[in-house]
Amino acid sequence: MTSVLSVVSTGYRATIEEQDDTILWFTAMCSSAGVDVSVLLEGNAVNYLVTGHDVGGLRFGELEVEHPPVLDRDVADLVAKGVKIHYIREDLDALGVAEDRLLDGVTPVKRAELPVLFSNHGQIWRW
Amino acid sequence: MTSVLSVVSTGYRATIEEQDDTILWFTAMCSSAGVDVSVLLEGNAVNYLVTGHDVGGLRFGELEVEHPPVLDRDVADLVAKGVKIHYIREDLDALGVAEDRLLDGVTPVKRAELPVLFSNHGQIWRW
Amino acid sequence: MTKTLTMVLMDPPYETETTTTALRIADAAMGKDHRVQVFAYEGAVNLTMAEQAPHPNPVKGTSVEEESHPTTKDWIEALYAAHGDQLDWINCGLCVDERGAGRTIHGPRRGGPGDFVSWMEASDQTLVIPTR
Amino acid sequence: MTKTLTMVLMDPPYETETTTTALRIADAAMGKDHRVQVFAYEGAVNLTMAEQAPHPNPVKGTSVEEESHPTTKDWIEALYAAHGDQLDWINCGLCVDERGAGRTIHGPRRGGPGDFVSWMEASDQTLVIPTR
Repeated sequence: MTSVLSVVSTGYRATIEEQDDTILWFTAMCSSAGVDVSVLLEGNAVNYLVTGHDVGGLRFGELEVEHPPVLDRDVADLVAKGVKIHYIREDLDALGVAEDRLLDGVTPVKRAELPVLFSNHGQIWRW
Repeated sequence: MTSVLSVVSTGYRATIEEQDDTILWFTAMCSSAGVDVSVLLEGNAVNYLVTGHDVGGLRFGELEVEHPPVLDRDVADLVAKGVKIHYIREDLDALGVAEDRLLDGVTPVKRAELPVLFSNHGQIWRW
Repeated sequence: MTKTLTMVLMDPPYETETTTTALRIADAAMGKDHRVQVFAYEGAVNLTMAEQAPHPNPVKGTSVEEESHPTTKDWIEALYAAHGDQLDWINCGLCVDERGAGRTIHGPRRGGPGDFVSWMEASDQTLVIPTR
Repeated sequence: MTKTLTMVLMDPPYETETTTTALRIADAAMGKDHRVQVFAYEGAVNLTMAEQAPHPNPVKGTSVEEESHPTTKDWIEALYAAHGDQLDWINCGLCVDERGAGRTIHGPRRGGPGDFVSWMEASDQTLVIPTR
């Protein structure tokens, strides 16, 4: 089967309301369904790799959000499933995040290396 | 009553599906309801002032869109109602549009003049 | 002294973090005894749809109960439960029509820009929170 | 030779011009006898809601009939009418649940990412059209 690169370019889009990232979720479902899929995190989505996400405590009146999104955990779960995770190094640098704050098992890619990464996949889904 | 400046910063957002611009529409309704409202067109929305909009001909199967959006007409209708229309001159320049292509009765504002424009209104609604 | 805040929301449910922020502002204002009037315009009329239902999460392997995912109408129902006499909510009627979004929770009512104008005139402040 | 195109849509109705473009691509492809399979994800599940209804336009002073505003479900019904045997449409079921968007026109059916994967495997091309 063709290999797919799923590009998350909309970091933190709707993650509070959804309790997860809709694209990571879809990618995980496709992986479970047998797709040979890798992930590329672009823009603010590179911050998903920083360990220690915690948006707990949100509540409206008496309604507490019990299971807020934990995006580093969701990425780590993909790594554990064998999904390869790439991120754009310049986008991490732009946020001023040091690499030693990232979870293990993820791969930096420079922008100049993207054409090679793309050519190694049969389909690119850029979300 | 307080005067309002309604800033359209999302040019062409949903205009095909809506058959008009949702912010111009809302602004026109507020004007009819008695609000002292002016408009500032920002970004791509400055192109609403170029006469000759025509997106006719859209159809799906047997269904033709009979009344596509005509954004210059919608702005001209606001001018005719007495709503003052401003646009950001630099944003028009960025699109390479000459001022003689614009409909009559609209007022350019330089970015440096925006603070004065804002201070002349009691409320700013930036959409 | 009690103030009145009018807000316009535009984002559909589950699209941005904007609505979350707006509802937090509303909750905080009402928690300090102020009044809040929300005019839901365009996609925001879908926030209060009665038939919203939580779902399980097959990626995490959680059931509906374990996932415990509040929908947007749950958040707004919680605001009504906590501050019902301070909250007024109008869904733009024509926006409801074109979306087929007429079945809402108890609380929100149908209206139009004229209602918004009346609110604005009687409010201490008006906050427009657009979609992009 | 007939090809099969799979598309993912994500935008809610009346938010961008993206859906219009996607439906034009679908219409054009089917007009050349190709097959099109649309997976509506997230807000795009609202595109096919049965209770969408046109409305008058008080700014222009037009009645419902004069305004003649096709809703998004009208566009999609028109695609089914013109190319029904070439079009397949799945609404993401969990996305439908959390939006209360279960009442659709005839044609679209409920499914999940597994259906999308089956489509993708059997398609000549897959086009992801995200929301921003």
